[in-house]
Amino acid sequence: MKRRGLLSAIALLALAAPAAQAAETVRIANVIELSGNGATVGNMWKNAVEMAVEEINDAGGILGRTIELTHFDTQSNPGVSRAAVQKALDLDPYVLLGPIYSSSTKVNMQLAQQAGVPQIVGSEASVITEMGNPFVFRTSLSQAASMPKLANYIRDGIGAGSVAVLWVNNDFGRGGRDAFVAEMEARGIEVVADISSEVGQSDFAADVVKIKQAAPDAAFVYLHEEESARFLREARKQGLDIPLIGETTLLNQKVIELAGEAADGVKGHVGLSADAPLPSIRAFRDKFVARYDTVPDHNAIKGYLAVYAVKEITERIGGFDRQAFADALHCATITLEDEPGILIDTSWDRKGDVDRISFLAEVVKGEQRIVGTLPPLGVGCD
Amino acid sequence: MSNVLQLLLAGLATGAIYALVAAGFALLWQTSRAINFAQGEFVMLPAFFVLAGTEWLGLPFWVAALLGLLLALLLLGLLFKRVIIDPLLPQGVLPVVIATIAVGILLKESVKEFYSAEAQPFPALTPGGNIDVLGAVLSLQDVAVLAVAGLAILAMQLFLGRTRLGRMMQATAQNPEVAEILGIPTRRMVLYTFLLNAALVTLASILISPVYLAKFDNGETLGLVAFIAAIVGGFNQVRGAIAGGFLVGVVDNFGAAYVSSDYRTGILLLLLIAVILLRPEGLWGRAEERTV
Amino acid sequence: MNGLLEVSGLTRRFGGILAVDSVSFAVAPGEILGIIGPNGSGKSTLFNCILGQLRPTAGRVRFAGREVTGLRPSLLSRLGIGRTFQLLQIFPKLKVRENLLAAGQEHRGSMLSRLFGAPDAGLAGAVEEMLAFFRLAHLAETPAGSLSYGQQKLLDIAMAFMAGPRLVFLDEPAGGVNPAMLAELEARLRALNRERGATFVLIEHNMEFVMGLCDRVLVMAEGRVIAEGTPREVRADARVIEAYLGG
Amino acid sequence: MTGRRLAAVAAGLLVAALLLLLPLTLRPYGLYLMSLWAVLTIAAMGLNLTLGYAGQVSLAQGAFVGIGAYAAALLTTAGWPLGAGLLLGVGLGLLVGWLLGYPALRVQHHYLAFVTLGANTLVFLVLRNEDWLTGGVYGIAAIPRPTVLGYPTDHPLAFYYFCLGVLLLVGLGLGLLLRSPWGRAFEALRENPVRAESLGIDTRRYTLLAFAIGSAVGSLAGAIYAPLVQYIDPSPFALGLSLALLLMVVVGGAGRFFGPGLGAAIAVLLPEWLRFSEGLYLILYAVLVILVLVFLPSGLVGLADRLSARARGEGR
Amino acid sequence: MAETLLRIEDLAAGYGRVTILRGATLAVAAGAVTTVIGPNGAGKSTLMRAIFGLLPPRAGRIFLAGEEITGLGPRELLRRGVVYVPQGRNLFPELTVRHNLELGAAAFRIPDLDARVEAMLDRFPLLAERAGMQASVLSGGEQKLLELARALLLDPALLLIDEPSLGLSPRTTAEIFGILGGLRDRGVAILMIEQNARSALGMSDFGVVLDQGRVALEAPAADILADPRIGRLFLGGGIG
Repeated sequence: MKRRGLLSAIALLALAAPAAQAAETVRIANVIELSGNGATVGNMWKNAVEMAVEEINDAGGILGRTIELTHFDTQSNPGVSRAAVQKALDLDPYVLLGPIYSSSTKVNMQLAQQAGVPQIVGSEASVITEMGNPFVFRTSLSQAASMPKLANYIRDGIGAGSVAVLWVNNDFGRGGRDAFVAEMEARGIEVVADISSEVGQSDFAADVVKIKQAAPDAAFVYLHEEESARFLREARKQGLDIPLIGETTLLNQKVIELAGEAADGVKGHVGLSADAPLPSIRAFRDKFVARYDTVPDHNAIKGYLAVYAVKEITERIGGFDRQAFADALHCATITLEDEPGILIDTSWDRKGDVDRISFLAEVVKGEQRIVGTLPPLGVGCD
Repeated sequence: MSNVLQLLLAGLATGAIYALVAAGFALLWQTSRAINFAQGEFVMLPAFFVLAGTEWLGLPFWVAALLGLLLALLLLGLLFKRVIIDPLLPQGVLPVVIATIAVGILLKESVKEFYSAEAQPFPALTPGGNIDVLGAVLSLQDVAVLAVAGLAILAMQLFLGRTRLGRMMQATAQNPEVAEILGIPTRRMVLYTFLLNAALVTLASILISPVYLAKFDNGETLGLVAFIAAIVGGFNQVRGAIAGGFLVGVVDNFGAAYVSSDYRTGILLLLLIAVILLRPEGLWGRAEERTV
Repeated sequence: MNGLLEVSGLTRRFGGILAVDSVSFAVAPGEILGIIGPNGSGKSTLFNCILGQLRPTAGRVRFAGREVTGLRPSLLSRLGIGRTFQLLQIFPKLKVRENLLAAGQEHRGSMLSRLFGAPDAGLAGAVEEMLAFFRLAHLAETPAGSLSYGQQKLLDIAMAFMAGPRLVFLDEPAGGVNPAMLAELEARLRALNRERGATFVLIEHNMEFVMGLCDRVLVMAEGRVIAEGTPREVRADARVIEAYLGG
Repeated sequence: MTGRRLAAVAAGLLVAALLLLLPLTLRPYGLYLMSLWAVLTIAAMGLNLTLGYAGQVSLAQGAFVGIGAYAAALLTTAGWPLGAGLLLGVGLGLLVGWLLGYPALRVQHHYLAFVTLGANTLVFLVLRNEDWLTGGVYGIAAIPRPTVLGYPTDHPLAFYYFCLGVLLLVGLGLGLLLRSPWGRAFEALRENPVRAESLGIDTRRYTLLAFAIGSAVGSLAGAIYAPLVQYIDPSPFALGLSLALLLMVVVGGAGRFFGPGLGAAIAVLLPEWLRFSEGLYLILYAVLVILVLVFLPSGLVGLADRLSARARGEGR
Repeated sequence: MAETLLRIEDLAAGYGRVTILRGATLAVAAGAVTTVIGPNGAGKSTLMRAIFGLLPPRAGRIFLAGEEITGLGPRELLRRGVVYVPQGRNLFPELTVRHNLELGAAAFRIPDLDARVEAMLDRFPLLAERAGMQASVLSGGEQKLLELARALLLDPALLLIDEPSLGLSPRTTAEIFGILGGLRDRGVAILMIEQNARSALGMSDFGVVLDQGRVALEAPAADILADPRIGRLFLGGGIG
């Protein structure tokens, strides 16, 4: 029983760590996937965020205040992410960054909303900006925004009259699949096979057989990186010779590395890419490689521009008022002229969704090539 | 038709791996009444031994594979028996179940922490390329998996049935008390089955990782499916477990293709529950004598 | 004979072997019946068939005029048939008092009343009585597992009596009990029989114990009853000696 | 004897004071952890009844937490009070737990572990796939917190006291249950089922009851978990939670009344203590489980008993 | 009395809290058959298991040809020429008859093991006919025969055999006893436990009566057979 008392005493020490905040700093809390399945994407984001913060601090901070950055690990687990956001909010931050996993964001965004803290996330699931939360903002196109672009490409670029959809059965995959199927219906393209697969699924023989049986003109593949690689290998093996179309993940460098030559020929739509033919992105890429010795992915770009968006908007409102920040970021447009750190001209709408140009890409000989640039949807605020 | 054949062949290739893992599982049960809930993680781990050998130490693949086998024999065979099973088995089956669950978590999290949380590409055993079997496609890797796993199962059966040592191990499994009376060093025989299991999971690991990539959480599904295979086939007979492995591989593929991909895992689980309730000794198992 | 228990034509087959072959007998109230026989003569199988552990292949068991063939042990217990086991069976981690309470609780009140603890008050008297009768009172709050073997044996029998059974089957009550304790055990059983009219059926290998305690003895060999009578009669029966000494 | 009782009362008062007063000093994150501890303790107490007291292994407790959470989430988001969700969750837990008990009448030990493990995954698949009812992978958001006796519990501190209150009620109820003849019958079932049956204890019925009640308590925990996190989807209720709950029971001490509370405290707080070695905590936790199994079969509560017994022995 | 091969002094053994053998003293003569009889629970099988090192003795000592073997395990005893055939069925049902036979010596480095197996099969043609079949198909008597043959593979000096007649027909029992008699004639000492007291003592040289864990009588077999107290032993009243 004595032991229990001791436990609680330790608990007290662990839980009640107050944070004194110096007057000349502004705190940004980064709640992100540092371990678990999402460690790769989370660390890309984290590294880029750190790089941006350092640059800004070196240049005098935001409105003269130094950014104090604290990281919290979600362990890629929604429950933990909620605890992490709670812990981050206990520090009374100006803005929250992250997380990337949609399932985590959905669990914790309510907390930030209740605390009135703006939260800039890396998630793509459509539902996040559809719950009427005035404090949540994206850094990348939502599924609702990217699927129309992809659908147009399938209709106009590929000329497909029928498609198969293979998706991973979690909120990411399901969200993408739902948005995609709606766009197909709108364009009169028939979805002839609608196949779910498990997270961590290893054997895709049955899935490929089902696609072959349906004989579509193209297949849309919306899986996580490893499962994408496993699928591509099986598809290559069974000689599935229709265009395989994907979103950002399918064309990711990791997939190319894991799938090898089976990834060649995969086409799709990419929201952000370190290979984008823009001088600002190229410069960012070089800086990142110099500092971390790896090529940044789209998650790095998202984290980097999130920090610069905080700087730009704060300077526009001229103070550190969270409500004013959230109001100002809605319907804001930040161009490279306003702030070069934004890397690519970006607009936010009333719901917190972003709009910007995006790219068509293809995997050629183990490399992602940008083959076209798509204009913004231009929905914005009016 | 070629689709059916395709599913069958793919199911058999995966099933061959399950059979290896399930056979080791059944061996452990037979000789020591030890249930290994970490068997899936046992399959996941050796691939990382090999990767550590090639990536960190710069060893050639085959040397690294040998090193992986040695480490597996040591850690997953000897140490596992001495540290986990020997002290806990006298307390009953349940503590062993719980302890091996903990071992599974330990292995999984250790790989994640000390190697990587990401899936890793793993060197293939064969050159890329496919062969055509009556309209169905088999990759050379699949052929290699089937051939190597088949040979390993055959070799194991020959070893158990045709060598004196193998028969002593069988005797220990079938009736340890009598084996003891005949002077068979039963404790050493039990240790050998742990080593054999370690060798089987290493082989499975090296066969499966080129296709499925090496990842810390691969064991979750693999272990579950191997359990199902062992129980459905027959827990107390290596032959039953092997047959169960192939059956489960095939059922999984056909179930996903023709029944439901949403409930893909559910189909296997229902099969498992049905077998446990209706024929607990397994489809090809031997009914264990029960004393009242 | 007006039987409390009537067994007729009870048969149990294992594969091709008749372990129990058409056994019939009756037990009168207040009687102590011993069942003896060489190893493998079918005594334990007979017990198991009567007591619901094994389903008989053929035959019937009637208890107090009611057919009880193949009923589950818990039902038999609630009808008034108690038993002990060959290797003693207690609840080692429960206290002695809790063992006795557990043994009596299902015989009083309804399932729901048990949830609210109703039977325990009613059982308190019976528990104290058993503790006193078997001289275990000083151990009432001790976990049963830490009692001596002999004390556990007494507890085992006390548990069988907690429900106030009309008939108790004892499977090798003297097995493993040291000679000093054996006398105590015999005295307790005899007292239960004389003072409370308890009826016993027992399997036992210790012949002195059987001959001293039983009113009547049934001899089994190869699944059949080969002799029946008072201990004196049975002891003098040439067939019985043959059965034990073999051909 | 009186000295021991005095020590127990003092320790109890200390714990009660900590549980009541410590939270006043905590920020929302600490309160969240304490609330989570209360919820997990309830779920583990249910499993402790099934596993620790009645000796029936279940690897499906996480699924029952899920059933309770969904029942509460669906009803409260549809405008019903949480009480209705609690009732529905507990009712479903009783029913499904009772059904899950049937395999235990046929098979035991590892077979039972596999059956319940399979059942857990089946429940997960239903929660995920039947999205007409459960919202599927999208989950259920904006789960309101209850108003208890006129007091809203939106504030973390209020909700913590609500959780603590439920924990106390559940603890009281289970404590009474375990001291009743039912509890004795459960223990008899664990200790020696054959003997229990021969004494008139209907082992079939008590086995089913042990599953039903233990599972229903798990569902009750789930029904509080839903308003605690305010958003649920199927993923937390997969096998991992069941395994975690099992380990909590074992580490704390299976069949010990205070075992689950201690086990849950370690599971919740260990990652906090181990912040210096981020990510290592699961590894250390697994090692701790193995050490407890090998060296302390009665869990940490058993260790505390042993230590206090030794201290008294030396004092004399 | 012939030369003593095995001597047991004041041996006690049991299981758990129960002591079954409570200080037994007896001797087994070389080249002779000694049969132990006694009521159930007298400690006969416990005696044999304690001799063969399967149960740790709680007291007492055991000597083989003058050398102390107390507490040695089966492997050491087998090396010293002691073999044990327990009661009941002790084969490996899924192995063939030949392989079951071979396991009688497989655990020891014996260069001519194959030849010994062949020789043993020659000696028991009934087994040779079934050499390739699974042991589970043998009849009860054939199984006992195979167990006996397996025990002989190591050329034992002392055979411990527990209830060979259990579950066998009288004719088969007689055959097994015949084989045991033949072994004795070849110089193998046999310590046997039997329920079939009369026929066992009939073929034995010496008899030992065990009662309540102690030796009640040790005498030439014929004397015991003729003793009228034997019937009482089994039916109560003891012997002393």
